[in-house]
Amino acid sequence: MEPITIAVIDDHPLFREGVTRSLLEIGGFQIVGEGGTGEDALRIVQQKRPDILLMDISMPCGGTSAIRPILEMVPDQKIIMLTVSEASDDVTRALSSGAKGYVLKGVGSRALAEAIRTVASGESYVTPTLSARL
Amino acid sequence: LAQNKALHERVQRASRRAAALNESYLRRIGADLHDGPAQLIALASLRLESTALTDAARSDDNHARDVSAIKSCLDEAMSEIRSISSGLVLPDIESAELPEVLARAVRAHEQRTGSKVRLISSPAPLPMSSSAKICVFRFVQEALNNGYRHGGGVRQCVRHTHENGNVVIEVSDDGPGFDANFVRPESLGLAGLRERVESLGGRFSVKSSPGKGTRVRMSLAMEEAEQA
Amino acid sequence: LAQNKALHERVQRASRRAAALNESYLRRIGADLHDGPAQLIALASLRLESTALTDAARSDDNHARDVSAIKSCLDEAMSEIRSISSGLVLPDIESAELPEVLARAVRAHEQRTGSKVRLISSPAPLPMSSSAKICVFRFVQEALNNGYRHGGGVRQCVRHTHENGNVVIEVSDDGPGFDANFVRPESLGLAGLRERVESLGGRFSVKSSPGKGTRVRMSLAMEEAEQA
Ligand SMILES: Nc1ncnc2c1ncn2[C@@H]1O[C@H](COP(=O)(O)OP(=O)(O)OP(=O)(O)O)[C@@H](O)[C@H]1O
Ligand SMILES: Nc1ncnc2c1ncn2[C@@H]1O[C@H](COP(=O)(O)OP(=O)(O)OP(=O)(O)O)[C@@H](O)[C@H]1O
Ligand SMILES: [K+]
Ligand SMILES: [Mg+2]
Ligand SMILES: [Mg+2]
Ligand SMILES: [Mg+2]
Repeated sequence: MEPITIAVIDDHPLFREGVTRSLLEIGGFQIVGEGGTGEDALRIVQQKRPDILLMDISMPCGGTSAIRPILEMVPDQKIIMLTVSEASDDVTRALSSGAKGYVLKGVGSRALAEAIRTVASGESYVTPTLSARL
Repeated sequence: LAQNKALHERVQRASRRAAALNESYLRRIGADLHDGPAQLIALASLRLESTALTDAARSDDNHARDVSAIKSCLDEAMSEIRSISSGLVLPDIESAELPEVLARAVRAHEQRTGSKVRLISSPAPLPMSSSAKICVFRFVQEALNNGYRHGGGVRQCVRHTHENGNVVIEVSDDGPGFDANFVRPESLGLAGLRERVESLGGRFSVKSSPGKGTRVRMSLAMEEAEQA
Repeated sequence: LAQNKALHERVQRASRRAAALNESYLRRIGADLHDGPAQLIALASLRLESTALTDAARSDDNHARDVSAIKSCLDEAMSEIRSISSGLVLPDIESAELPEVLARAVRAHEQRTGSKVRLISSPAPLPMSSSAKICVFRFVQEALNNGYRHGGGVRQCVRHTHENGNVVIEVSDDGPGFDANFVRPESLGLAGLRERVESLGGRFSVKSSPGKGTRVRMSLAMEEAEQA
C-alpha cells in the first residue's frame, strides 16, 4: 500500500519532531515537509501536495486563518488541526473554514495515526471529547 | 470642586491602567503555560506509545533511550511549571524584616540564574507593612531579572539606604543600558513596577542610557512604608 | 484642601487594595499550578521508572496497565493546565459587541461545566471600550462560576438590560444563597469583581440571603462603558 504523505506544521520544533518520529515508527506514513508558520504551510502544500496537512493553531501567521488561503490554492487539501486549544470558537472556526480533522494535543501516537488514516480515507475526525460537545 | 473632579478622574485612569496591566500579565502567564509545559506534556503523551515502549520485539537500547527522552520532557515541564509558579508565589514575608526580604529576593535570583549579585543592605529601619515588603520584593525580583536578561548580568547590585526619611532601594548593573524612549509597548516589567510603587505613594525612576548601564530606583517615605 | 487630601488618601487606599487583590490572585494561580499539574507530572515521572516499564522481564499485561496509568496522569495534568490557562487568557473580544461577549462567557462556562445557563440579552447598546468588555466578561465568568460551585448551578441565568442610560448585567441562580457577612477572608472572587467594576466608575451589588438564591449585578453608565 502507498504510504500516506504528510506535512507537519508546528512552531514547536520538539513537538514536531516527536510527531514525525512517532508516525515513522508506526509505519505507513511518509513525511514530505515540515514548517513552523502558516506561510510554511502554504508553500509546502503548493510544492509537495501532501495527502494530509497536520497543522497547529497557535503559531505565527497561522492556525485557523491559514486554512482558507490553502484551500483556495488546493481545494481538496485535507487538513487536520493538532492543537492545545479546546475552545469551541477555535473548533468551530477550523471546521467551518474547511479543516477535516481536529485533534487535541495530548493524543497518543496510535490515536493520532488512526485520526490521520480516517481523514485520509475521506471521513472527518474530531477528538471524541470535543465532538460530544458540538 | 473642579480640582476635586480632576483628581478623581486621574485616580480612575490610574486604576484602569493597573487593571489593564494585570490583565496583560495574566495573559502572558497563560501564554507561557501554553508554550512551555503544555507542549512538553503533549510530547510526552505522544511518545508514551512509541513502538520501542510498546512493541515486545523492541531492542533494549531503543527502549531505554525512549524512556529517558520522555522522562526528560516531563522533567522540563516540571521545572517550567515550578519557575512560573515560583514567580507568582511570594515567599512568606509577613514576619521578615526588610534586609531579610532583600536577601531572599537576591538569593532566589542567584539560584535561578546561577549568577552573582552584590547586596548592600542597611539595618531594618522600622517595621514595614506587608504590602510595602511585597512591593520591594517584586521590585528587586523584576529589576534583577531585567539586569540579567537585558543587561547581561554585568556587576549586578542591590543597594538599600535611608535618605531624608525615605527607604531607598536601587538595583543596578553595568550592562549595555538602553534608551527609555524605545521600549516595546508589550513590555510590562518596568510599567508594572512604577504602578506598584506609586500606588503606595512612593517614587520610581529609571536611569539608563546606551553604554552606561542601568539603575532602577524606588523610594518610600518611612511613614508610608510603615502604614502602606 | 483638607477634603482634597482625604480624597487623595481614599484613592491610594483603593489602589493598594487592588494591588493586594492582584497579588493574592497571582499567588493562588501559583499554588494551583503547584498543587495540580506539578504533582501529576511528578507522579507520571515516577511511574515511568517503575519496574514494569524498565524491567525487560515484565509481563505485557502489567506493562500496558502502567502505560495507561501514566497516560491518564498526563491527560489530567494537561486538562488542569488548559483550565488554569483558559481562566487567564481572554478570548479575543476587541471586535466583539456586548451580546457576543456575553454569549462567549456563557458558552465557555457551559462547556467547562457541562451545565446549562439561560441568557437573556438585549441588542448591543453602543460600541463599548475593550476594558468595559473585559470587565463584563470577567464579571459573568466569576459570577457563573460561583453560582455553579456554591449555588449548585440551580437555574442559572445571565440577563442584560438597559436602564436609564445604564448597561446592566445580572447573574442569578436559585441556589441556597448565602450571608454576605460571613464570607471567608481568602475569598477573592466577589471582592475582585467589585474592584474591577468600580474602577471603571460602575456599580456593583450582591443580593443574597440564605434560602433565597443569589443575584449579582453590575451597571455601567453608557458613556463610561463607551470610554472606559
Ligand atoms: N537592566 C537593563 N539593561 C538593559 N536594558 C534594559 C534593562 N532593563 C530594561 N531594559 C530595557 O527596557 C525594556 C523594558 O523592560 P521591561 O522590564 O519593562 O520589559 P521586558 O523585560 O522586555 O519584558 P517583561 O514584560 O517580561 O518585563 C526591555 O525590553 C529592555 O530593552
Ligand atoms: N451564587 C452563590 N451561591 C451561594 N453562595 C455564594 C454564591 N456566590 C458566592 N457565594 C458565597 O460567597 C463566598 C465568596 O465568594 P467569592 O467568589 O468572593 O469567593 P469564593 O468563590 O469562595 O473563592 P474564589 O476566590 O475562588 O472566588 C463564597 O465562598 C460562597 O460562600
Ligand atoms: K496550539
Ligand atoms: Mg504552537
Ligand atoms: Mg522585564
Ligand atoms: Mg468565587
